[in-house]
This record gives sequence, structure tokens and C-alpha cells, in this order.
Amino acid sequence: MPSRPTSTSALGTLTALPLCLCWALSAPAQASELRYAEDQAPAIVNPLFATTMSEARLDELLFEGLYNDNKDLATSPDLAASAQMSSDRMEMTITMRQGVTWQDGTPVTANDVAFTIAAMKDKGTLSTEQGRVDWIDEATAIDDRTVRLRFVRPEARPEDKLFFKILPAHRFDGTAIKRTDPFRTNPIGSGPFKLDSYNDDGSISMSRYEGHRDRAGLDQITMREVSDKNYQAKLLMYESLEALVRVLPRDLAVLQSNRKVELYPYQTNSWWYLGFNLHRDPFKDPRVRTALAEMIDVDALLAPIGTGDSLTGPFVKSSPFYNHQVPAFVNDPIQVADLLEQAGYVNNGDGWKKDGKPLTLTVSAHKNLESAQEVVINLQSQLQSQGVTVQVDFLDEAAWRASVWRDRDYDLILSQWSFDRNEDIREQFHSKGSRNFTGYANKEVDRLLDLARDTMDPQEKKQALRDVHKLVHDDVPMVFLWTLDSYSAMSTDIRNVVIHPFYFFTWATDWAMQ
Amino acid sequence: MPEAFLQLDDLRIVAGPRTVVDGASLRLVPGQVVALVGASGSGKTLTARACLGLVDARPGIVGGELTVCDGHTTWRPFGLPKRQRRQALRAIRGTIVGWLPQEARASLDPLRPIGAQVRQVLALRRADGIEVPNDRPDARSWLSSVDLPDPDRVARLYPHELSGGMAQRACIALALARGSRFLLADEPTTGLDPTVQAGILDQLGLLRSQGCGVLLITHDLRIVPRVADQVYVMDRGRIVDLLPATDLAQASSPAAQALVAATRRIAGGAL
Amino acid sequence: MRSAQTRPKRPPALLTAGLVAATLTACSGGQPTPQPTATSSVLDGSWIAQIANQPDLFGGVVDVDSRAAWVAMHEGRWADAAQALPPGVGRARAELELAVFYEDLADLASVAWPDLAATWLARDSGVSDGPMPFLAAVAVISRDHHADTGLSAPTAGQQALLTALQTESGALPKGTALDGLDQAGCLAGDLARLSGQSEQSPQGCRGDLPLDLDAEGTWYDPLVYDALAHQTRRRADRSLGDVGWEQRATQAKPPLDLLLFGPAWTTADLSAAAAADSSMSTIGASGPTLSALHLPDEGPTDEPQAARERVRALDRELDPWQAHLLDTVSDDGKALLTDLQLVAQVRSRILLAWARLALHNDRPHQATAYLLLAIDIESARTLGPLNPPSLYALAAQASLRTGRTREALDYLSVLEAPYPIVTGLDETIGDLAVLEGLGRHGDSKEN
Amino acid sequence: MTRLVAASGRIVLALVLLTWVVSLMAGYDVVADVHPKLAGLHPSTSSLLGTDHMGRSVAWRLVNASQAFVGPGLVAAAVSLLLGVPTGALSGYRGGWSAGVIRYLWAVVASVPRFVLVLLVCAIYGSDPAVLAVVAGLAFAPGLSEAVHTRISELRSREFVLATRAHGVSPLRTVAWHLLWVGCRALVLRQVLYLFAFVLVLETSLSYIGGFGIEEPRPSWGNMLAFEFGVHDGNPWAWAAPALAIWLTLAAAIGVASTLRERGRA
Repeated sequence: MPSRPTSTSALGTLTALPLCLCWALSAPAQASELRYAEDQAPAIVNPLFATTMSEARLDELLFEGLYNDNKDLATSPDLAASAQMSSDRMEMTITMRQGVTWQDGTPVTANDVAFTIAAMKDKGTLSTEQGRVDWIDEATAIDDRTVRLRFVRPEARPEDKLFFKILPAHRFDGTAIKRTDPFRTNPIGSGPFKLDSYNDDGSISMSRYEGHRDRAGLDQITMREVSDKNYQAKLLMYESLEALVRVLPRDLAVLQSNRKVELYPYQTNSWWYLGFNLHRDPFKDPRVRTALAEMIDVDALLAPIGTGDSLTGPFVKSSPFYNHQVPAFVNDPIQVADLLEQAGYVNNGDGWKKDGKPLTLTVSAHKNLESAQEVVINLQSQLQSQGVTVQVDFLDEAAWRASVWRDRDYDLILSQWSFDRNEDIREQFHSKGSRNFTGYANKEVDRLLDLARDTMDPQEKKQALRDVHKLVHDDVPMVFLWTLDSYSAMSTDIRNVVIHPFYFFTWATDWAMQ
Repeated sequence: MPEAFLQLDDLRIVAGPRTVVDGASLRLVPGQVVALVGASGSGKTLTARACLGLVDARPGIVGGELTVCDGHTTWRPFGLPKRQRRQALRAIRGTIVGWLPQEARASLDPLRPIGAQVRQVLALRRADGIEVPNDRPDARSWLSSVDLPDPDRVARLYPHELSGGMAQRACIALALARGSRFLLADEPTTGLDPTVQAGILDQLGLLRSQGCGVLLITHDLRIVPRVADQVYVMDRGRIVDLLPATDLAQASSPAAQALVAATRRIAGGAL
Repeated sequence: MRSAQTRPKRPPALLTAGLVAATLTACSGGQPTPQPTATSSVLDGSWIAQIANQPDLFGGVVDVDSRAAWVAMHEGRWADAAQALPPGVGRARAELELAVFYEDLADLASVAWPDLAATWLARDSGVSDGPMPFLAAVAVISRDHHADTGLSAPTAGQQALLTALQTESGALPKGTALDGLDQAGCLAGDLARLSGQSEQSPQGCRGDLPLDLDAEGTWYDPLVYDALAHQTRRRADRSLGDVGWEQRATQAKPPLDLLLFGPAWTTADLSAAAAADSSMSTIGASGPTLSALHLPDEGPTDEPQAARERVRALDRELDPWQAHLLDTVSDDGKALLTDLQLVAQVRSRILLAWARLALHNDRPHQATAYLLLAIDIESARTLGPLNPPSLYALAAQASLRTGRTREALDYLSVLEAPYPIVTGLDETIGDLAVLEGLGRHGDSKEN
Repeated sequence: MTRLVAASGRIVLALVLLTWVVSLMAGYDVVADVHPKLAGLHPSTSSLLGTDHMGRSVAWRLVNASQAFVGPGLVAAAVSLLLGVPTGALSGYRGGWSAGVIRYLWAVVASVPRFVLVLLVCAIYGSDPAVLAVVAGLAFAPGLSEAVHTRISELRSREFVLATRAHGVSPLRTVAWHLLWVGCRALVLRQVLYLFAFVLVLETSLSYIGGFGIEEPRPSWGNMLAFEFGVHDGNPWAWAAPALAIWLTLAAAIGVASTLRERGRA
């Protein structure tokens, strides 16, 4: 385990702690400033590389797409003004909104759109967002305000897929964009807020972009890094923050009884899971995975951290795709033993061993995943009592990105996926999915996922995904854990709040202060 | 078997540009009390300390020789190389030559009770192979031997809890307990009231009778005839006179005469 | 209880029942405590103030025989309450609540089905020969159903849509006549069976009607909800005998069984509600007591902020009043107030009525704001005194009408176990969610 | 009063040491002791001090947590004694240029604040308790060395040192026995107690913050406090007990240290 980054981040935590306290004592916010807390400040502000919710939320303030959701969640033009479809539905000609400028004053042109699509499609851009444009064959800027998109196959409602954020072409050297591109700390967007500064205390200051067509009601938005979630609710109550994105379940009661605070449900259709590294022994063997899954008592894991629904597959229980016919794993010691013995393990009372080597695994969890500690401790105890040794490794953001996203260097990860209302699990479970870091591959699942993507029959899609649910449950690339209710909290000083069910800040231009 | 003796020859000690002891010679033999008298600052104490090698580099011994003989071995430390000199000095310190310091209270370890200090000295004595008299096997007996009242209590006391006289007696007890052949007593009676003085002088007389050679350093001429056999008179770093203690009044050197005169002025012709 | 300083912990249902029992035992025969006079409020005339000051009044209504029924009433288990209470005011109220809840579900259905039909038609490709056309057709024709009005003739627009469905899919039997109550209910059952969306379809009923809806024990339990099948409103009225709500409200003395655990503060509020709205679905939304509190308007547009301000204004009245009440009443009264969360419950019910009114007036965003402030988040996934079933039906409707189809499913999922009849609705809205997501890319992020 | 403080402080410190020995011998399995169904139990006869919100025995974890700082505290004490005392004694007794060099070197170390020094070294070499202990010892060595230096150079010039030498006591023995053991023992012990308190504070605060110190599931009073603090409706003893333990131990260490006086000081 690379201890160095862990330690340096703890060093950061340590230095941030007094700062935290300073905020608590600091003067109230300036007029019309919204200060919100994230567990960790995003290191990269570039929508091409956004993998976490905190990044997605920040991008929502700074950038815009061609289309976006209106308050009734219907697709409506954003950077686009109007569009024409060709009769064969293979081409779309988009006319851009007039008079839109980037935050550095340069006009937003059709070329920026063509550039962004090209950049996302570029093999040199190691982005997880590629899947969002692979249906576009080519994007051509006709003139400054007109861009033509050619599709791979006919599209019924292409505008529903044109939500991705547009980047300023003039800020990049080429379409192969690296994660380390200097843009990440100096982003220029066309959104209602512009990034002013990264501050020493980990916070990010944004102010209203005066050149935006919808003048934002708030002068400033500040993202504050409060890594200790235990402090977040207190900071809100002491009026050192105006918003918490996600409230710890344990803080709900006290915040609900506080008349200065309003709670908004922030259901992001998210579920927790334990993901195996399928590239690695012994987790290649489905029997070992199944045995481990059967050893885990999910309800007992869930009990200490709050009320939620335990799941058997990759959907939230209220989802139309959730397959209620799939039974949960039952902890049957005989069956577990049977599976492990088939896989070549023996247990002579001192734990499961194969060729004298004990069955051990390391659970890696993101440091900022709330309640992860409880889950991991509990898991360790459960598995140890059944003869499996478990090591625990809490990773900070940098180590997580390196060992999970980049190197796939882990045994078992504890993490959480959040989905927008489409609950599209393709990237996670398709063998070519960009977020499939477990390395799961099942031809039938691939076929069903493709079908679910392409079909125009809701019944067929529903059935296909319910079948996927069954298959991924049986293959056990992950142990599906649960979904938890989540709420965000906001000071009643902030008015006209309507939050987007996934991106949170989509309608933040309307927000204003008392 | 040659007789034990301690002898200084032509000792010269300099302190910076000043010569503080300039060619001092003296000899001490067992069973004799030799007094070293002189005005303050005449170099008495330094001369005595030189006998133990307790004179630091500054002021430093630049010349002369110390010869110490215990009847078997003879040491001449000053002429030796540094390492051997240190060994030689360590051999004679305490074992052959003892020290009864001037500031009794300061010379006792302030952090340990008196009894422990006597016991330590006795342990050193035993380590050196010097016989411990049967009637004085422990700290208490040594403390009572110097007429300290309630020796058991005194043994538990710390130096700061003792009066000046008691401290001085304790120091003597330590010196006696150490069992050295020669004892260098540096102003042992200064600042004490006459009864205590008398007691201490008696102790010194007792030592002499036990065969110990005592060098008594003092500027109080009145006590000299009572205990000393011989008197060295020192003036500005030089030994200017050597005469029997009883003949002190007949001293020829101006320094000795000045001392005698001064003593008479104070004490009124009792000398 | 939503007041900062006196928030008691939620006791589980059994415990609540036990506490009520203990309170009753303790207060039987107790002397009424004198009325506090320190700060008088219009709320001092409410039933809550009455029973807090005179706990034995409460014991008079909730006697040993009916305790379980009133506990059910308190916790929003209205069907249980209606079955357990003897005929009379109490039962009528339970049945009314149930009826209103069913109507909330009917409203939800009447939003969901046309939405489904419209969305389905808007996607002009890939016509399915599944049950969708059926559902859409029923949606269209049952849009304006109300239990007491019967089936109205389809409007011109609805008729056109119906024709389009018939011609396009060919699935809806030609010449289907939908002109009778029984047939409509029957069709709903058939649809559920045909669609295969429910695990246990009801028996097909085409031809072998009539269903005796009034007969005890023959609860028609369709899995696609149809309000027409639930004649609870009629039962509620029958429980009152010949006397109407309005009349009853003025006669009752003491009027506690008319008001207990309800959103009306006084009988005056109740009769005002009866006069204003024959369906009685918005009791507590207005009335003399609330008028005296000078709450602000909701504003002319569907602005959630105005709704929030209104709730804040209500809280500014309720919180200090409750604190004062707790200071002045006896221990028995205090126990009643805190154990049963009476003020919080009434508050929740008032917001519910406001939300219902907002939905009737086409202000779904405001309705959402009311409902979010009404829900007790600590137990948001279970029904209870502060989270009655109607809350979820209304929240689902408000979500649906603000485009949050997926969230509507979340709310409905709470109702699914205790009310299996919503399964069909759940499937319908699920289909709508799937339909809306067709051809979209989803986004997913870590954490 | 002072006596009472000293006596009760000693008892507490002895208990802590005893706890440590017990925890080393008991073989309590920190991983196995998780019982969510028994979460948040209040103290009772069956579980002294109750359980935390994972159903783990608070009493056992409290005992086991002594391993987090007693061992490192002892190591740190040894390190600071080994480094600080000889150098302080040497510079104090010899004086002159050797004292200059020694004191300069220690001043360089001491110029970095203790906490920062520890964090710095931990950032480089990881946060192993052993590293923590050695660094804490190192961080305290300059202070110890300087205190010993001051005391010995003061004692050295006293007459009694001369007298001791005149009695034939060797210089090494004079330093080790008369000056260090007799003269500096209380002072050194005081410093060591402060160091122990420092190690406790260091360990508990690092574990509280997380990342550096003892990580779950291994217990430390710091992470026990962090883990339980803010849990609603839990067992208040689950966080009060470690907090109390930290406070008591610190008070004991500092109380005992402050009542230590050089005996027989003139």
C-alpha cells in the first residue's frame, strides 16, 4: 500500500481542521454567497474526466451542454437554439444560441461543439465519457452558429443525448486531451458561474458570470472542503455553510427540527457494492465469488449505518428494472464449504487454504465514503469468523484513482454508484464499458445491454434489464449491498431552491438569498 | 620498609600571567600535624589541593613534583604523561590522601542524606582494602565518633538541614571514615564557635595519635600550637618559614611576624 | 414533532399504544386543570388544547374497547380503523380518510395513464402490440372519473385519441363501449390480467358482473387501481346515518370524535370545510382558525418559495404555541402531546391538505414543497402518524406532474407492501419511466 | 493536596500499565468482536461499559487501546533517554566546545515544533506506531538534554563534586551516580512523563483525525472517540469512556510530573 499519499492527505486534513474551526468563527458570508460542503475538493475540473458526483456538481455550475433539463425535467435547448432533423433521421443541424460567450470573452461557436465531440471520440482522450458520443459519426461546424451532426444509425430523439458539456476549443492544443491538461485547474466554461480561485484551505470560489444570459441570483458560490462529515451539519447550523449536499443519516433528525434549515430529497438512485477484481486470483473463480457473497450478511452490514433497502442487483428497488424474482444470497455454511472445496480450498479449522496458502483479501474503500468504516469493520469480522482473512485499506482520492480507476490494483472495493433517472448500467457491466473496472464480461449481458440501449419497446427494455439483473447476480462480479435515502440540507436563507435530482445545481441560477 | 610520606618539591602554579604558588615545598609524615599558615590568598589552599591533583589546567601546575609514598609504592604523578598521571592521582585520592574541605556544607552532596554519604565513603574504603575498625562498622558509629548528637537522626538528614558545626563534623566523619594515610584539612575551624573548634581540634589530635599525617591549613595562629608539630608559613606563593609550632612567636620572616602580630592584636597576647 | 426544543423520540407503534393506555389509566378520574391564560391564541380553542388541558376528555373518547381502532386511526391505518370502530362518527371519519386516499390514488392514475398514452404516442416509432394501448385507452376514457359522478362521456379529444389507438394497434377490441360503472371496473381488471403486469391478476369479469360492491367481505381488489370500485365515500356517508358532516359538526358535544387526530382544529373549521368542498378532501386546508393566523397567500403562480414561506409562517405560530402549551398543562396532558406528536401530526395533515389543494389548482411544484415539508424524514420509508398513505400518493402525483417520473416510483414503493392495489399503478408509472428513458444515455458517477 | 495528586496519579498510571499488560496477555480479537445486533448497549453486568454502535465491547476496546500508546510511549521514553541524557550529561559536565556542538545540534532539532516534526517524519516514513514512537522520543530529546545539561553544569561547579573526587570517586561514577541519578532523576522522570503524555496526545489526536494513527478496527482512545462521537441514541459510554480515559491518564501523567521535586534540594 502506498502510504505516502495517504499520509500527505491526512496532513492536509490536519491542516484543514483548524481552518474548519476558523470558518465556524468567521464572519457571516458576504451578501448573497452560497457556501456548500463537499467531502473532498475535486482535483480536476474538467467535465471530460468527471467520475465523481462532486465533480459533476461543480461542472454543472461552470459548463453548459447543447441541451439540458428544464425544471420539469424535459429536454430543452441550452447552448443550442433550434435544430433540424434530416428526413432519414441520420443528420441533425443545430443552430447555436446567439451572443453566448465563454467566460474569457470569446464567443461560443459551432466549432467548440465539433471540437468537444471530436475530443471525446479521440482515442487519445482517456475519458470515461466516450460512450456518450459513440453514436455520433461526425460533427462538422458549418459556420460559426451552425453545426451538423451525422449519426451512426437513425436517431429518434438525439437531443436527449446531447447533454454533455461543451468545452472551449481555443483552450486546448488538440483533441487528445489529457487528465493533466492545465485546463483542469483553470477551467473556462459558459455556465452561470465562473471559477475564481482554488484557495489554500481546499475551497473553490466561484462568482456569477455576468456575461451569462440568465443572471444568477447569487453573487458567489463557494465549495468548501469539509473532509470530516461529522462537522458538516454543525457548520450548517452555525451558519458557516448554506448548503450540505448530502446529510449523514445520523444528522437528519437534528436538521429536520431546525427551522433555519430545509431538507430536500436528493435521490440519485445510488447503490453500494463490493466489487471483485475479476482479473485476479482467486476472484476469477465464480465459485469463490459466490461463496464469499454467501458469507456476507448484507442486512447485518447495513444495520449500523442506517435504514435502507438491501439489493440483489444493480438497480434501486423502486426501479422498473429491478428484478424482484431474484432471491438474495442465503448464508448456508454447507453450500459455502461445498463451493470453496470445489474451488480447491480446504478448511481444517484454521481458515480456508489452497495449497497451504490462506484465502485472504484486501478490502479497499474510499476514505470519503461515509460510514465505510462501519461496513468494512463489520465485513472483516463476518468473513474472519468464516475463515477468510481480510485486510482493510482506506484510500484517499489520489490513491483511489490510481489503484482502482487506472491500475485496477485491488482485491475487493467498497464503493457506491450513483445513477441519473435513466439508471443506465451499461458502462459498469458491458465488457466494453468505460467504468467496468471489475473486468466483468458476459456475452449474454453484453447482448441484453445493447438491446436495452437500442430498443424502442419499453417492455423489451424492461425485460432485458431485468434479465441482466439476474445474470449479474448469478455471476457475482459484485456483491450488491443496498441503497440509502439521501437528503441535502440548505439554509432557509437560500430561496427558490429546486435541485436537479442528479446534477444538483442545474437550476442554481434561480437561487437567491433572502 | 620505607616510611610513608607525602612531599611537595618546588611546586609552581600559575594562573594566567600571575604565579600564585612559587616554589613551595613541604613534607608530611604519619603521626605528625603540619600547619600551613599564611594570609588569605597566599596560596595555601592551592598548595594543598595540588597534593590531590585537584588543581585544574587553569590555574595550572607548571613545575615541581609531588611524591607520595604509602610505604610500598611511590607515586610521582606530575611528571607522568596525562593518562598515567590520572591513574596515579586516582590511586592516591582518598586511599592515601584525604581531604577535609573548607566549606563543609557545600562539600557534602546536597542531594543525599549524610548517612548515605558516609556509607559510600566506607564502601570506597572497603574497595580500597583499608581495614575498617571493628568498633565502627557503620555510618552511625562514625557519626557518633565525631560527637554528633543523635547520629541516627543525623544520618537521615540532608546537608542543608545541618548547622555549620554539624556539617563540619560530618565532613570530618567522612574524612575519618575514608581512612586515608594523610589528611589535608583546609581551614577546618573557620567560622565555628570556640567550643566546636576545640572539639574538632581534638579530633585532629586523635587522628595524629592514630598515625595519620595531617596537613592543617589555617590562618588562625592561635590553634596552631595546640595541635601542630610543625608550621610552614606561606606568603605570596612562597614558603617563607618552617619552624616548630611552639616557636611560632620566634618566626624570622616578616610575613610570619606580621601574622603573629596581627593575631596578638586580636587575641590579646594569648599566643 | 418538529419543534426544536421539544422534539421527543418517536416511540414505536406498540409503545405509543401502551403509553396512551398508561395515560388513560393515569388520568381517569383526574380533575381538569384550569385553563392557562398567559398568552391566548386562536389555537387555544382547538381540540389539541382541549385534550391537553383535560386529558380525561381524551379517555372518554378512546375507551378500552376502541383503543386499538384509534391507534390505527392515529397511525393512518384507516382501513383497520374503519373495520374496528363501531358505526358512528369515528368510523365515518376513518372511511372518509380512506376514501380520500383512494381518490388521491385515482388522481394519480388519471395523471399517469394519459401521460403514458401521450408519451407513447409521441414516440412515433416502434409500436408495440403489448398491453400499452389498452392502458392508454383506459387512461383516456377514465380521465374525469369521480366516484360520485359516474362515467362521463369522452371528450372530442379523448375520443380522437381512442380512435387513434384502436386503429394503430388493433389491440383494443373494436367498438368497445365504455359506458357503465361496472364495465369500467371490469375493464380495469381485465387490463391488469392482460398486461400480465401483476403477479395475481383478478378474475376476468367481462360478462359475469355484477359485483356487489356494497356487500361486506367482497372487497373488489383490482391490481390496477380504479376509484370507481371503491365505494368508501358512500360507506362514510352511510356511517353518519342521515346526518351530513356539516350538521354533525354543529351538533357534536363534545366534538372530540369528530376532530381527534384530524386536521381540523375546531368544529367550525370542519363545517367550513364541509361547506366549501363537498368531497371533504381538503379539510384543514382552510377555515376560521387558520384564517385567524394570517398566513400569507400561496402567490398567483406555481412558485415553491411562496409555499415554503407559508409553511414557515404556520410554524412560527405553532412552535411557540406548542411550547407554551407544554409549559402550562399537567403531566398527563404533556404525555399526550409528546407521545402522540399531536401538533406535528396536525401540521403534517394541514400541509397535506394544502398540497392536495395545490394539485387541484395545477400547482404541482408548490404541492411538492408542501409535501417535502410535511414528510417526517426520519422514517420517510414507513407509514406512520406523520407520514400517512395519502402523503405518498400525493407526492407521487406531484412528482409525476413535475416530470420526476422516477421519483414517483420511489414514493409509490412505500405504499406497495401495505396497499397491494398500487402495484398496477406502479407498473404503469414504471413503464412511463422506461418510455421516457428510451434512447437516452444515462449518467453515472461514483459516490 | 500535592500528595493526593501524586498518589492518585501514580495509581492511575499503574492501572494504565496494568491494563497494557492485561491487553497483551488477554488476546482479545478486535476483528471478531463485531455484533451489530448488540449495538449501543448501555453498561450492564454482562457488558461492562456497554457496546459501541457496532456492538463491540467498549471495555475491551478501552483496555486494548492501551497498546496504541503505552508501548510507543515506552519506546519513545527509551529513545529520548538514550539520546538526551548522555548528551546532556556530557555537555553539562565537560562544558567547553563539546557542549557547544551538542547544544547546537539539539537546537537544530528543537527548532522544528514537536508536532510538526512528528508529522513530517510520518509523512516520509509512514505512520507506523514504531516510527511515531521513535520520532516522539527524538522530539523530546533536545528538551531533556538541555534540562540535564543545565542541571549538571550547575551541580558540577559545587564544592561537593571536588570533595567527591577527593574521596577518590571516579568521574564516570560521579556523573552517573551523584549528578545524574541523584541530581537529575526527578527531572528526567518528569520529562519522561511529559513525553508519555505527549505520545498519548499525539496518538489519540492522530487517531481521532484518522489517516496517521491507529486505524480501525484496531482500537485507540482517539479513534474510539471519533467513531462514536455524534452517534444518536447510542451508548454514551462508548465515547465518554475513552474521553475520560484520555483525560485521566493525561491528568495523572502531568499531575505526577508536576509533583516530582528534587529531594533535599538546598
